[in-house]
Amino acid sequence: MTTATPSAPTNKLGFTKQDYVGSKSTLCAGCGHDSITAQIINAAFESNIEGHRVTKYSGIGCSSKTPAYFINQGWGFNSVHGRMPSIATGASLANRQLINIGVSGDGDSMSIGMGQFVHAVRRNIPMIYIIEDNGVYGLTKGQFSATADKGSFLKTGAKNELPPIDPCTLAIELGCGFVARCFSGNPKQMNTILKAAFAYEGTVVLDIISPCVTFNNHDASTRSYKHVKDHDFPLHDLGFIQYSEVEDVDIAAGETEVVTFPDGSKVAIKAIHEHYDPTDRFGAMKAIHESMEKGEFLTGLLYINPIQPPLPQVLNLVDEPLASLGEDMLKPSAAELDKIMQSLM
Amino acid sequence: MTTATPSAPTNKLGFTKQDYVGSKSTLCAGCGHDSITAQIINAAFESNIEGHRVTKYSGIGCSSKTPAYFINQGWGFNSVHGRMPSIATGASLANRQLINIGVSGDGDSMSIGMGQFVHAVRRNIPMIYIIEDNGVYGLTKGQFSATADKGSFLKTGAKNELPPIDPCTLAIELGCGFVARCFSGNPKQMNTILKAAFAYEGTVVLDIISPCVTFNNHDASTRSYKHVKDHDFPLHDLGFIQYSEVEDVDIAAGETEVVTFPDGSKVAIKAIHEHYDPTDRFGAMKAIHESMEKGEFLTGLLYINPIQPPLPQVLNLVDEPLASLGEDMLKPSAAELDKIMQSLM
Amino acid sequence: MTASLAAPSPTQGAKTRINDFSIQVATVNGSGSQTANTVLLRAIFQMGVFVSGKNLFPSNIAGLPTWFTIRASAKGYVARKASNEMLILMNPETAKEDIAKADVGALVIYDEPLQLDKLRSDLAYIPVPFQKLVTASCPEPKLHKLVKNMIYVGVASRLLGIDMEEVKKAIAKQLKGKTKAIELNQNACVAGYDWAMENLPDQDHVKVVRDNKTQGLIIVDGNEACALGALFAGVTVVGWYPITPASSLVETFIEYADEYRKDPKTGKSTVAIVQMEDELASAGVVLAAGWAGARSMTSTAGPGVSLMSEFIGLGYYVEAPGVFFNVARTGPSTGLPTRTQQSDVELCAKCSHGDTQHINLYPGNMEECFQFSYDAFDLAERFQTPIFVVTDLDLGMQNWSSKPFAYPAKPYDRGKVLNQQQLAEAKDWGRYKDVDGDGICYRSLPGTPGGKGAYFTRGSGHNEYAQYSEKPEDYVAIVDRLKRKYETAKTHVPAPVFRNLGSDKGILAFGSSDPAVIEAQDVLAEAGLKTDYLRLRALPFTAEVDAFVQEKQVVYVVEQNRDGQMANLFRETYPALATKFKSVLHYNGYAIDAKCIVDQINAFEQK
Amino acid sequence: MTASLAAPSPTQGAKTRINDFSIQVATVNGSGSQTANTVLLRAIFQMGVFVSGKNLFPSNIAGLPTWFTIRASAKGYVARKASNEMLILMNPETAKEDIAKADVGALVIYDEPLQLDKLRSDLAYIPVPFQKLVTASCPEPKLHKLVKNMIYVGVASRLLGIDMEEVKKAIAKQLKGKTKAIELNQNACVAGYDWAMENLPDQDHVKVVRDNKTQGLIIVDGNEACALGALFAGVTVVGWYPITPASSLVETFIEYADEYRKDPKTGKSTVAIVQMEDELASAGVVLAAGWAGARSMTSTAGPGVSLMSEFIGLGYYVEAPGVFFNVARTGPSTGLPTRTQQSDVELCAKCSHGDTQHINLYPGNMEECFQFSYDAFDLAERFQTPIFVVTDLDLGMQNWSSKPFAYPAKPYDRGKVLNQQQLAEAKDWGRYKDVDGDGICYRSLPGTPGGKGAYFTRGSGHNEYAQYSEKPEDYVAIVDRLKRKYETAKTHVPAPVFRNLGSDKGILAFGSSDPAVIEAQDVLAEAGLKTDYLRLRALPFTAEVDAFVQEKQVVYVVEQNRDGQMANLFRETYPALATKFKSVLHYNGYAIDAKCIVDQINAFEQK
Ligand SMILES: Cc1ncc(C[n+]2csc(CCOP(=O)(O)OP(=O)(O)O)c2C)c(N)n1
Ligand SMILES: Cc1ncc(C[n+]2csc(CCOP(=O)(O)OP(=O)(O)O)c2C)c(N)n1
Ligand code: SF4
Ligand code: SF4
Ligand SMILES: [Mg+2]
Ligand SMILES: [Mg+2]
Repeated sequence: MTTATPSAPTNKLGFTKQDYVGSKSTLCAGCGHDSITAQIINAAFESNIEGHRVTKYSGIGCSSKTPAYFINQGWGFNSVHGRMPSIATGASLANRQLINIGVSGDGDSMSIGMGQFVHAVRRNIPMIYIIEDNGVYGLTKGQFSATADKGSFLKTGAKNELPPIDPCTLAIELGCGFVARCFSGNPKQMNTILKAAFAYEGTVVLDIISPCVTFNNHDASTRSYKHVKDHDFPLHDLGFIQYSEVEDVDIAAGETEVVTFPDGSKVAIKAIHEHYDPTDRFGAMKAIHESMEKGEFLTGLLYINPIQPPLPQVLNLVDEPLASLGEDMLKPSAAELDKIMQSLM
Repeated sequence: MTTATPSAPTNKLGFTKQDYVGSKSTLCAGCGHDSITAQIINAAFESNIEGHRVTKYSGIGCSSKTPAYFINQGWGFNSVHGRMPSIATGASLANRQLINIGVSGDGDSMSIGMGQFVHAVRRNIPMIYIIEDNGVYGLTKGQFSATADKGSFLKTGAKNELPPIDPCTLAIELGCGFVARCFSGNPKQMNTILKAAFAYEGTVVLDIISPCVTFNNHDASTRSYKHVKDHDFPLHDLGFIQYSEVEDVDIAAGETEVVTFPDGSKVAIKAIHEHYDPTDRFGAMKAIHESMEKGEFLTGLLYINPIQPPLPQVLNLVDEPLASLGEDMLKPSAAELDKIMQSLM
Repeated sequence: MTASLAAPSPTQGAKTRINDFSIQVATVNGSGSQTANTVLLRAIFQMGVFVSGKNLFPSNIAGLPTWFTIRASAKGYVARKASNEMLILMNPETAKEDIAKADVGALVIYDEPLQLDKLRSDLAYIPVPFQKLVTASCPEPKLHKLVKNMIYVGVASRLLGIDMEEVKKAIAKQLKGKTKAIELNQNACVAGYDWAMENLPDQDHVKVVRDNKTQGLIIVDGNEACALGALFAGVTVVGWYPITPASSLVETFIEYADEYRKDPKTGKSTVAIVQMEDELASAGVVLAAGWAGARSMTSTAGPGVSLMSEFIGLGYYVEAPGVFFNVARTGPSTGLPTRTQQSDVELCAKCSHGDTQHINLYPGNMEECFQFSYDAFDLAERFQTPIFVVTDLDLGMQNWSSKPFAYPAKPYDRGKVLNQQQLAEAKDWGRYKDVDGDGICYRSLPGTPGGKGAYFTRGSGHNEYAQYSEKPEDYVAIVDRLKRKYETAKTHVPAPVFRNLGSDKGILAFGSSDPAVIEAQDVLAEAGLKTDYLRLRALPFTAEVDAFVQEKQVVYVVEQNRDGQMANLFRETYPALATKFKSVLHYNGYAIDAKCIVDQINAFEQK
Repeated sequence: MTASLAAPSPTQGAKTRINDFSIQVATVNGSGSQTANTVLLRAIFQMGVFVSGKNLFPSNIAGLPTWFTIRASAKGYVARKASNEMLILMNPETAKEDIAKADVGALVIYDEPLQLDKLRSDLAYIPVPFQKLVTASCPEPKLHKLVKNMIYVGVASRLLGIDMEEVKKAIAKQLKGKTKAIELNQNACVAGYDWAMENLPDQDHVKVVRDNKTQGLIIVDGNEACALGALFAGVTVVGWYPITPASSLVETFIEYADEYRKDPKTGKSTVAIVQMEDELASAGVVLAAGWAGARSMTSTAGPGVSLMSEFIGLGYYVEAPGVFFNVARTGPSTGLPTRTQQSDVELCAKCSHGDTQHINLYPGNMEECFQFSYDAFDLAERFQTPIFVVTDLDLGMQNWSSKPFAYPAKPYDRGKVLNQQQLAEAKDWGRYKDVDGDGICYRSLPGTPGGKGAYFTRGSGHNEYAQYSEKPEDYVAIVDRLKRKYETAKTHVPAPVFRNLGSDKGILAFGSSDPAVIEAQDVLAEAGLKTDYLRLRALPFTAEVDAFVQEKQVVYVVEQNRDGQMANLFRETYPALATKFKSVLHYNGYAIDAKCIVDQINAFEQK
């Protein structure tokens, strides 16, 4: 069952953490997405997830490559750009015993994939829907995505003049029952929330701020951006400096921490306060929006209210996976065909 | 200029109301969409709109046919299903002097067209975006749309188990600066709001509850639906009874009126209270959601806050229509080509 | 009134057309005339006469002109016939034009106030006081509009000599169980019949005479037949989006699933049916469900296929099964959504960017709609690829008589799927390894326990072990194998069927063109031109197709599109024979008729 | 160290390859090697030698293997060459494999610690102590990684005999204006050069000798050339969505527009560029902007074209202009996004459901990328239809030398647009009336004052007056006219170009295959097989194409896809000649090379 050293700690299923890893990442060194991968591995291990029941879906993007980097015992489906939700829908209906993890990017989900995002949430597909949110299109070399902050700059100097779409408030508006935001540099919080997500039945929307060290400076303050620009060595065309991983932070409830990346960019991360009520829908929306206007990312479990049953339940499907039903369960009898033919005569 | 009788009243431009009509409607008699068409004609006439500057865009559906039924002096583009917003985007950029009216259905905009709806709002395309909202797909014979109320029934007896998407709260969440809801049976309110919409610069999202007399019973109360079903003559396959138009109502501020359609279905329409503050974003969202949970449709100007400039302004386009710029403005000189070639040597 | 029938008619003295005529009914849609027309059709059918119906309806819901054509044919010809012997004109808006287009000598039943009898002198007019009759026969004024149509059924039945008992039975059949409706409609019908009996002389232009041709046959449309095929094939996941003329395929399936796809023990459903937000999402559901081991399908039309293009290419390249019904309509773009065409041939054959080739099934009648729909799920799982079942509006939405469907006893072919034990025993398994040399690899299903068989599916470059690869040799190995797989399909898809009259001149057609071709063959043969007819039933072309095109001197490729799309596929597949293929085309949105085929073949022959 | 060069090498004594060799550099992407490689290429170019570069990069951002090939050719052959005379191996991950694939006798420059010299004895090894050199030459440790690559430029320059001044100039050119970067890179380069001078003996395997072939030429990639074409064509609305390899087309356009498309008076922009949410939305923007009178465009690749399919059909049927660049990559599905292919031929020719035919332009070099992009806007407005300009990753993203572009003096052709006055004077104007008999109708633009010319555009059935119609005759009239319009295009699209050596054997190719075909022609001719070569530049086929395929005995259709897609179009267009077309294919994702063409043609000839 386990290929690691016999002394490695195992979980209740007898698996070591090594049993939850995937192939080697091909992302840039220091990419926030890799930190998320690490926490998915940890949370799955700690939550005693049966690897073979895990299915991993994604669209296209750097983020969408990551399902190859965790839980090799599960099946993966890296599909087409923006259509991960429909892939998750089809597979989760075919086999309701699967544990569905969807990984997408802000471009993948908030631009081309907006329609599918909205409708997956509406249908309450049983899945953890992770948006690895860096405000840019990493894989196509750094164009703005729809979550880019208004007024933020690209490396090329281009300025984003459009307001961002927030996946979290949007999900709450759409009636999602589990909405959280994390920061890839805060593994502790991510771990807790991922474990909660594994325990949840319907759609979990998890927006994880995950800086693209190569293309997005993602500055809260223009000053700091200028600083970088003025003081840094101008890079080669495609060249960049291999950043070491951002140092992990652990932000106490209610506190704000300004995290600086090696390239000098800064993001303000605020953990929700202990008194924050994640069951108050409009209170949550207001707090998140207001926080965002201050240039902060409110993180934590933002909203929870599991009112809507997940889709397989709404459809009143049999308990066995549809995929494994035999011909006896599926094919009506000759007599039944006869009856139908009679009715058409 | 006017083809009507010389005695017909004219507006400031010298046009009669007849100058704002279109071709004959081919919708079902009594369709709510026709009442909207009538009010667009009235509001354009009363707002002294120059017909030749009007462009009308739509997707596919009964609702999307209606641009053929008003303002014949304007150009129309009945495009493909769910893609009206991108058509409006392209044309409004090509010629920023156009007055853009987009007409769509709840299926056209909230299902297949969700992505384009969201992004048109985000970009603040200068247009009146009308959703003729009947909760069903009229043109394809009555399947549920994404705005169908949870628990509502189709004629076939099928029940909708999914929660509705509300175009209004969604638009507010997305930062739309002018969001209103009307009811096709309340022409007075519709007229006022349409005139305000003509005066607005960015995207106006106008959700107009517009009952489909043929396919949607759209009951607030199950009892009333049952009543119809039990007491009514079972109709032929495709047959239905030609309903006369729903009687017009005029609902005073803060009041709720239950409107009954000829087929017995009922909809509760509530006009917003005089003290309602349409500039309070989260208050508005809360009020609308709460109202909806009570089975009411809150109507009126729900939210207004024109903070974001419309797209042509964001792009800092020249004032003249791009479409009419001459070669002199567009083609760089031979010397400039030479300079570019030098830089590539 | 009797005057009109007595009026000089050029057909007087002509031979009575017994069980061999067409009736065209012009009404307004949404007026319930579809029911009346179906009753009339069914009554003729019950008289034992071959009959077919074509509904020519507009792309709106109510208030626009609609025509319904009923063709009775003792010889069993069921194609559209361009000429009509009887007209029933209920729509004031089109009546004049309808009269103008009428064939000389036609009987014209019309609503009296329309006063059409002055328009032409070479028609036989039968004005009917519908309003008077309807008022007398129906107590509820709000139902007059609907019931009015039943009156013409009564009048026509009397004129044609249809037994009133058959008409009443047909009404009861049509309105299954709705007692009050049945009674009201039957009353109206009788009122028309009685009025005609009293007020009209007999006519000898067209007649129905009882026959025994339809004993044991069913009446069904192609969408229902396909839905039944899918039902018996055990489809378990359906992702769909409404579009004319494909919606009723899934909608009919939903009705049957309600009855036949509930677990008897728990009452729970053994099929997941989800109306998706669009066709892209439907395609995603189908492919992912197929990937996860379900039998999955969707149903759409041209615009939907265009939208699914990207996903279809994914399905082809990652090798995910799924059944895609394309009930084709008149393109391009929205085109004529309520008219028929076969103009997605090349699209479905090669849908998506890059090099792609798809298995297509082309049923040509109701039994095949049923059987091929059944087979499509086997093929999808066997070949691990998207399968297109291509019908069209004519097959899908029109009424066709058919032999009852044979029970598909053949057990499901679930294809090359390794279970837990097989995976445990497999040596060096690779998802994309061609172990058997047929281009088809062994797959595993998500959720299989045992710790073996998990793999990563991707639309990007991959090697035999499903690992990411950009190596040229890995890429070429995969796409060459896919080509081999397509070769293998030649021995698995339905072979063509033949109707050979003994000739070296071939006709090649597919799908809904079949009845028109058969009739055309007979007409040509009567005039001395014998032909052999191959009805193509699938892509890729099988050995039988090879042999036919090799041996014929000329092959007339009959199809319902402008560009000769199937002929194109033949020209590129058989370059050495390319000059043999002559296109016989029909693409105005109406169902193809025999005459247009005969005329075009004659024109070629005279060259 | 000197030892390795002295090692027995099978090429010793062989003739020195002067200005005729390939160098392959293996690095890791994101390491700045692209800059180093371009400097090396540019330095050779500045030495007056024809040179071309191919970057073989992975579909990720950083950390994966990348190869860059530089070919110098005195004869001007710029196609990829399968064999390399010099290797520069910087990537430990691929070094062993690179050595295994190396051509006998190749010079191998590598990072000393890799210890590759034990692997094969038939190569000439040049280990370089990069780490030592980099530490000595660059004070900032965090820049070592980048600067390391410049060192191999220095070493190679010394070995090849490239003038160091040219290298320094090339660095300055590449890093325009970034003083500190220029200095650092030049220092590193010199360090490599000096080290080689001191430590390596001279070699006589490959040499660069100053020539004068590149005087006055530019270096550019196809995406930039297309962007410039669009700039000069006066594009006013751009709706786009990023996708490899098409993104840089619009991104380069944005840079130029920043400078050249601001109203000098107001500083405001004369072009609207919007990054849309996806390709469907981009297509909508393009068509609507074209409809409203703008010159509009987008740039995409295969997956984007698939997604745009529905909209392309709308554009065809409603007759809205728009320019669609397809910078093709290796399909199907996501395929190999950073590799080249010509596999969207049939898709672009007939994109969308229903009967559709599109004008396609196939530029084959940088000047044509510029000129055809310019012309595409004229064609779009003249023919009121979507125009595809099809290039590929090889043309679009690789470095090509070219003559400077000629100024496109020809004034814009804005097509048949009626202004206010013309509309006032027009008698019985109908949007879809074929007044001139060429299939092209007169249109009016939204916003035109005067109360005339407004019409309703719809993707559903319409008549000549743009009114809704489901009438069969109206439908047929429109689609037949569209076919006529496509015929008209034959005299408007670019004619093919020829390179005839005087033969009845034809080669037919298009786009990026051009250099490989030219080289293949020469190789074949040297071996005694003369060929005539037609380079196709557009669909539909023009009269010159007709004549060529008529007169040749055989036509080798060279293309970069698996299924011979262009050959298919020829077989269906010229059924009488179908057997003439023989497919010469290359589809592994690498740019096509002459050898594969020569080999396949020889194989056919020997049959
Ligand atoms: C249909 C289609 N259009 C465009 C692309 C090109 N593309 C690849 S990834 C990507 C954006 C990815 O951005 P995001 O989802 O934010 O992922 P990230 O790389 O930032 O993690 C795009 C546009 C594509 N693969 N498919
Ligand atoms: C791509 C595509 N898919 C499906 C259809 C079929 N279709 C036509 S109208 C329509 C729904 C219209 O619903 P809605 O927008 O609510 O308009 P309504 O008829 O209710 O006014 C659909 C699905 C289509 N025309 N195109
Ligand atoms: S480009 Fe950005 S998002 Fe992509 S792998 Fe590199 S750091 Fe991560
Ligand atoms: S079907 Fe419904 S939405 Fe369509 S025209 Fe009729 S009433 Fe209106
Ligand atoms: Mg991103
Ligand atoms: Mg609707």
